Amino acid sequence: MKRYSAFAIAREALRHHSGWDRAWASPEPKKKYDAIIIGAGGHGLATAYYLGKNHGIRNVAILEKGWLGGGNTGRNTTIIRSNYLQDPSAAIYEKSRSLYEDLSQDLNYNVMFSPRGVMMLAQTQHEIRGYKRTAHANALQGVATEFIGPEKVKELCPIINIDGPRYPVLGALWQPRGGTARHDAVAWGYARACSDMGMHVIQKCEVTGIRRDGGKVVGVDTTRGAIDCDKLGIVVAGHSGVLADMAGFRLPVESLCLQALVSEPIKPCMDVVVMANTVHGYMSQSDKGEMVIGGGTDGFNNYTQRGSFHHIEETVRALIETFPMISRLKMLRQWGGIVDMTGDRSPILSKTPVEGIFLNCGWGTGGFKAIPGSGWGFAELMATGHSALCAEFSLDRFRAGRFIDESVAAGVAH
Amino acid sequence: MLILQCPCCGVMADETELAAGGEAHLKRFGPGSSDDDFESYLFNRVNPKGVHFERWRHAYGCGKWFHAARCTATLEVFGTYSAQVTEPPQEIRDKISARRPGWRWREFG
Amino acid sequence: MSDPVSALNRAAFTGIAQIAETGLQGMITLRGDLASAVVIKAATAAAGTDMPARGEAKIKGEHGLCWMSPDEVLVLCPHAEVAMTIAAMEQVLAGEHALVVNVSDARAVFRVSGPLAREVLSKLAPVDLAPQAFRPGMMRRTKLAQVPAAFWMEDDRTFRIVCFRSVAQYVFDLLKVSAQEGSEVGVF
Amino acid sequence: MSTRLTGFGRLIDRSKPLRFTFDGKWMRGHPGDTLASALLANDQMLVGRSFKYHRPRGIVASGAEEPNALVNLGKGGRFEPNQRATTTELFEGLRAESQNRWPSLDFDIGSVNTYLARFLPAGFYYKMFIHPRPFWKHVYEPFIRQSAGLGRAPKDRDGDTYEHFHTHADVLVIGGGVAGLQAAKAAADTGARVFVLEQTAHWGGRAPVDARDEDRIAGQGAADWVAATVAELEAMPNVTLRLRCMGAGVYDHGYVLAYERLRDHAPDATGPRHRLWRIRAKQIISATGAIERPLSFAGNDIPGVMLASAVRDYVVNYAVSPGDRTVIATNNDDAYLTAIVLKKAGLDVPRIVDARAQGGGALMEAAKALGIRVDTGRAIAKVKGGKRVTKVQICAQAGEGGVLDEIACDAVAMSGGWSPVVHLWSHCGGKLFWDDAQAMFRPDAAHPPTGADGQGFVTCAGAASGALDMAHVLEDAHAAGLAAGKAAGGKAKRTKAPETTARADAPIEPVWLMPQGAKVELRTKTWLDFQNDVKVSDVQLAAQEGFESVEHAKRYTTLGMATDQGKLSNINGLAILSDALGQPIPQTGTTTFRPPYTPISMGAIGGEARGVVFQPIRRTPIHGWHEAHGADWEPVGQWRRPYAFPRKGESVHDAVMREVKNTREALGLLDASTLGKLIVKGPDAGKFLDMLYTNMMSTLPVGKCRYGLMCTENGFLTDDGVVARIDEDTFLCHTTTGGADRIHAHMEEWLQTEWWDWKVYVANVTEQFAQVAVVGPNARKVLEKLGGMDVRAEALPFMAWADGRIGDFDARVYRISFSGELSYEIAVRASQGLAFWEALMEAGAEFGAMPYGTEALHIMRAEKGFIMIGDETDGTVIPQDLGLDWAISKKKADYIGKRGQERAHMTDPGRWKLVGLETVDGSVLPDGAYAVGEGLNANGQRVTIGRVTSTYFSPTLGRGIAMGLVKHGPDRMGEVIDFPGTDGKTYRAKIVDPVFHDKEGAKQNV
Repeated sequence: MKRYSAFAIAREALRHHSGWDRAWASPEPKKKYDAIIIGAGGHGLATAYYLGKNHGIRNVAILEKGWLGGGNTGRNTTIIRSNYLQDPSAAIYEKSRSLYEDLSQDLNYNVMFSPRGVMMLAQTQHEIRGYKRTAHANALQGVATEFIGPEKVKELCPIINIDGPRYPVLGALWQPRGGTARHDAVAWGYARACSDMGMHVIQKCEVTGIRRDGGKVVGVDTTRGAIDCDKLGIVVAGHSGVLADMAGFRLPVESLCLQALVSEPIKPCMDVVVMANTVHGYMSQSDKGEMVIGGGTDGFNNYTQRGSFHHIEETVRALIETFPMISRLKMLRQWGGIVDMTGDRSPILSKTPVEGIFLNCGWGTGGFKAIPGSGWGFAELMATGHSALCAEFSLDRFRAGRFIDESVAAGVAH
Repeated sequence: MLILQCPCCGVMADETELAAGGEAHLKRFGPGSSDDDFESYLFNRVNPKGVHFERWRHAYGCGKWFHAARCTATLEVFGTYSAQVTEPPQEIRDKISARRPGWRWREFG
Repeated sequence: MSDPVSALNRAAFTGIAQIAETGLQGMITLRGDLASAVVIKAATAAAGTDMPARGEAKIKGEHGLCWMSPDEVLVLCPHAEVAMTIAAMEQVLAGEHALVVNVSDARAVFRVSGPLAREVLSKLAPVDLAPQAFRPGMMRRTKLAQVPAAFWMEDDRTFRIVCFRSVAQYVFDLLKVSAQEGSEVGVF
Repeated sequence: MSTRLTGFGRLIDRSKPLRFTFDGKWMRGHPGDTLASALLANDQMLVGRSFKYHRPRGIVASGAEEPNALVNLGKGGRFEPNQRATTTELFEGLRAESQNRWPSLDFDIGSVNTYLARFLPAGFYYKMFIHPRPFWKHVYEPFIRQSAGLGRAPKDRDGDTYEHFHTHADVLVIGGGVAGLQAAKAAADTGARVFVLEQTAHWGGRAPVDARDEDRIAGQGAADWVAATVAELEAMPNVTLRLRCMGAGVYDHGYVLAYERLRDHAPDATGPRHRLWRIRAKQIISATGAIERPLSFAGNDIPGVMLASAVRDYVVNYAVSPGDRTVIATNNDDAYLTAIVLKKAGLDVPRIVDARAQGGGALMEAAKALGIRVDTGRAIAKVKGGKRVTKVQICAQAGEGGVLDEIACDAVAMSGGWSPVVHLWSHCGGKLFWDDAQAMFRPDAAHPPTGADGQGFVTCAGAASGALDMAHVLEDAHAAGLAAGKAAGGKAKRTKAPETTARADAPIEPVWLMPQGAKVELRTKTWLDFQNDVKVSDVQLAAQEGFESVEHAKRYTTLGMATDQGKLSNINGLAILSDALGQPIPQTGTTTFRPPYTPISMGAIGGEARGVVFQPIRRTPIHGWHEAHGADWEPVGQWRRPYAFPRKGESVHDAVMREVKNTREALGLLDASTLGKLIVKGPDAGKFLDMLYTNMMSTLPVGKCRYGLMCTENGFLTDDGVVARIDEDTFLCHTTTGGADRIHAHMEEWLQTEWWDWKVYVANVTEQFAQVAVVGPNARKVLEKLGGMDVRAEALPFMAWADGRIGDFDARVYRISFSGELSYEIAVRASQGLAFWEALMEAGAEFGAMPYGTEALHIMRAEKGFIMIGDETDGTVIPQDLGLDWAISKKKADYIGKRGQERAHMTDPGRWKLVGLETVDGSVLPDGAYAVGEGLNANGQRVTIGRVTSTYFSPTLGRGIAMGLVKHGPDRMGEVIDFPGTDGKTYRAKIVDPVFHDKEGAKQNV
């Protein structure tokens, strides 16, 4: 496969770029694979990538019912941070964040990871206490964060109204190495790398059934025929319940619609990512210049990828209060994605009641930032049967009441 | 933006007047119940892509809870009904069978 | 004895409609089986009006009955008569499973009047307030912008709005914004 | 050049001049002009720079589809970037400024990109800037960010106001053209309640411009018919018409957002600037017309190349000629109208280039008759020019672009056919089908978006549904209106569509590339997306690299992702992609249409919710007094509670210390009105509370109080408070401030959905009462001075309550204490709350009465080791963790949370438990600090064994005190553990009993 570089571009420019090959192949499914991953989103592709890279398992197919990266990978607000409170979360999100640091070089694909810094505003005494608690936890978890005062907030993000009449900014939890990346590029980069390892990324191939022999998985039925496998990874954010139903078990998961929107592009005015949880809204500026805004989640089960507008209203009015200048910007586009929410709002990375089937789901509203770490840990779990990164996220924690609840510190889930 | 008729006060309620309450017809398991039963009562959900039975509260209205039968794939509403029942009433079932031929019924409670 | 004061002490504003806090109104929550003869007797005797059907408000001056939910009516009476009225109601209800409680001071009441009153409210409530859809005699519990509220019409151009006392200032400010000069809509 | 003509101009009022500026230069226009038409009238064709290559950009269109003419508008609190000149009505003093150029529009440094274009193909940034790692964030990205973006960021606070409006319609017609008006008429005749929305300031849509001389609607000319029909509709009581109101989005269950621009054309008028309509419609008719497509030929992005329909609009509507010599390029008959109009306006049309071998129908003959030369089977090989078209080269459409002829001109009018505006149809899931004959995607009536009843609720009418000539438009619209009216419950009337004249047009011939076999040198100069600089070669590259899904190709090339959302580029790009993949267009499919149709202001979305009404602030009856006495506020939910009452020159911290000392030594008053108060009444009330609370409430004697804990079904502690038994079947439950509404809802939920046969009623009386905590050694003295009921210990012992009078006030007095001091919590009617507070302050003056805030409250409860919901609890803590086993009934078979607390993890002896913490040096432990154990966990993180839940400086003890949860804590009294701070220091603290002050509780029980 042709390596990407400025020189390659210059060389191709001379012949009108006629020499570029496909970023990923488009093969016909084989009869059998060592492992099948259902879902060619970021998490599924990353899992396949690390199965090959870290564990030498390359006879792998990634099945995608639509087009790769077309689910939540291509619909999120691209925020990357690891300033989580609970140890298991901090571990996997920080692993993920650190992998993002080198991902472009590792994949030879510019995923545009930009550690521009993420701040979570504290606008009540309760939030101050919560974020100070998180800062203390992060220090012991090896996550670099600090609690900063309002002046520093203003200095890092001049467009914030820190003495807003209703909720003055009292400080913030600041993670300088958090940031954003180009969401599509993450999926495309992994897909290209998987394809390069000889793995099969098979798009427009919907799984219609899961075949078991007694308590063990033996393969899947798809719209492109039956395919056998020894191991099966289900990585289908939003549709996990549907797949689990095929495999014959229920999940502690509900599928809800999460919304986001972007403004028209403007010249750079905001170099950091800001999350304001008291008023429920977060915002960053993309390289194109659009203000990227995350909205709320509907309270009811929904598979339509169409959300309810009042959540957009609530988010926008909150952000106008925090960033008065956006009042005269315009909303260019809004969209929704289906996220799966678990009983404790933390993900599930786990073996399942069916031998050979592994489950990666429940990332709720926070999946994008976790892609490399999730892939790394989940691949380890699938390959070896154990992963320290995944251990605490097992399916049986609900029965034991062993929650990983991120909402406790300052009511911030993800 | 859903609009549901509250069976308690008859109002066609805007989604902003309602509060969603999750899956309906869950059977409560208390002390003495098995780990399995208690886990599925608290956490495991049908979460279907299709016909769904759910709880709503007319929060900015009469304050009453009620049930709705709704398709999560199209948002079609088959009907709303009393919260004081342990499974969907017959007329709701009939409506669903008519609108979704071949719909696979499950046990309730 | 210090005089009781309402939340905004009868504040008023005039824009495309007239807004006024109307001062203290006696309000008694009655919860019970609304089909029970005893409950009906207690309610109608206290208010001097008929029992309201679902979604109705039967108002006579400072007296009235508002249908709140299948097991709740709101009894209106002059603020000074609340204690007396409650005592009378409890007598009638003796032995009946019912709840009678004074909520007069937990509420604030506004009047929005004028030909554009329907428009002022339509800016805040997700309710069809066209004349053919909402008329005097009807009762609606809903939300005004971000807080719960209930209202009925005294006549075709006058609303009575009830909200919680703690948000009286918010609701008054909302109504002022909605009635600001130059914001006529012209649909009703 | 482009100029103002003497003839035409149906929309402008020549009698009145208007002055405006563009890039600081004064220009003139007329009322009725758009900014775009006025700019053209002043020969300002160059209006901006493209996104990527900073190429010169001119006005292409005349409406919402315009991709290029975006300006910074206004100044200060009225400044707004990215305003579309074609939809901006001109007003006196308007200030516009071009965007995305530096230092000037004419000379833009960024335009070097255009020379690097071949090095910057689609997706180039995914392939480069990879090494060295730090360069992306610090070198490449900042450069890219600077050159990207369009308008300037606003700086000032918005000077305007906005509002929402809710309304309900039987039939909502979106689009006020001929189709919309006819559909509205038909629907209104059924008696339905009809709304008609038109995004521009004029009714009639394209008809007044595009109607042919011979066209007659019901015997009238198009413009007359429009005027007459509007008048008719205005006269109908069941019809509402709105101009400048755009259907922005269609959502589920018939919910529509409409965006009304009330003051954009008259910024100085009073009233809101925008109004966002939230409409619930039973039926929606999308009569949104169609948008003309550009043709793809080399140099089609050079200023002066415009849509043929737009050229027509500027001449007929605004009396503006885009150019003196205009070459027409087309693949259908409509462009001939433009030629004819230009000719009539006395302008030169040197050539009509028709890609169709056979050329057009009747219109072609008409054009020829006017002496215009028509070349059929021909194409534009290339447009020459820099900031303005100078000439075009002609070639055979069938060939590869060999130049046959060259024509000097200063404008090119192109028409590639029409695309129905199906956005609103598609927002909620309406499907499309490809119509080969008309070369367009049309709404598939068999698969409409469906509503709550599962039936379709949107219909497209007229051009929006693919009907292009007048006769079809009217029939289609009439049928749509009738059907919608009926579906919405109207009465069917036997009405007919008005008569109109038939046409003899030649069919369109799809042309996706000009010439058909254009070589790569041409394709790299052939634009699809003018704003985002996406060229034919870019889409072909995407296909070549495997970005075969239309969504991939869109995201890889950014085609259609500009502020016009691909209104001009999507279909052309789709066709190029399909061709590159060797598959028919329908197989490629379209991208998803997302709201809004065109961008809408954030201000409008936020509506009235700004400033004082951004969010409700809940006020207690005593709120005003606190404000007047300098309270330092703390938001608690939507309430604001005084955190402390600092005096002049006193720091908040000092004020808190003073308040604690004064309360412990003399008399403190706390406004406790925000505490939740719930009445629970009925024969089953006791049984119900026994399920709700962990402890036994049914045994509470009348007249007594008991502290209780509430858990969630998961076992976690969720609220606490004092319960008072009022009579045999009535209880009053106090909740936390945040808990009032939550716990009320919690109670109703269980009563309505689980135990609906239990006889219990609940009422929330929180706001009926003002509640004041009278606390401190002098508490009884002040009450006795006010006189009234007997408040002596004998009459009113600790944990009892009584009704009576205090001074002039009816009061209910609770002997409860959250501070450990002698304390009375007194509830009076809210309407007398302020008077009562003032009476206490006055009478208490001699006893040292002072108000205290929430922080003093917190410190005093911590000194006593009382837990605080939200501090000691965080949603994962069970009462057993907090040593509250005494408040958990062992006798009860069940309570909410009991089963959850039996789960393995909840009974784990290793759970962290509540203890007191004392720093060895008396300092204050940092908030939220964790205690560390030995070594690292499996993920290399420090092992933790506990954490601080509350920490304060105690003025009473003169040292730092804290509470925390520690592994095996209660068994480790006296042990010293380490709390690493974020300041680099390690804090050492001794594990002690959590009750620091008055362990025996002597002070509160006097």
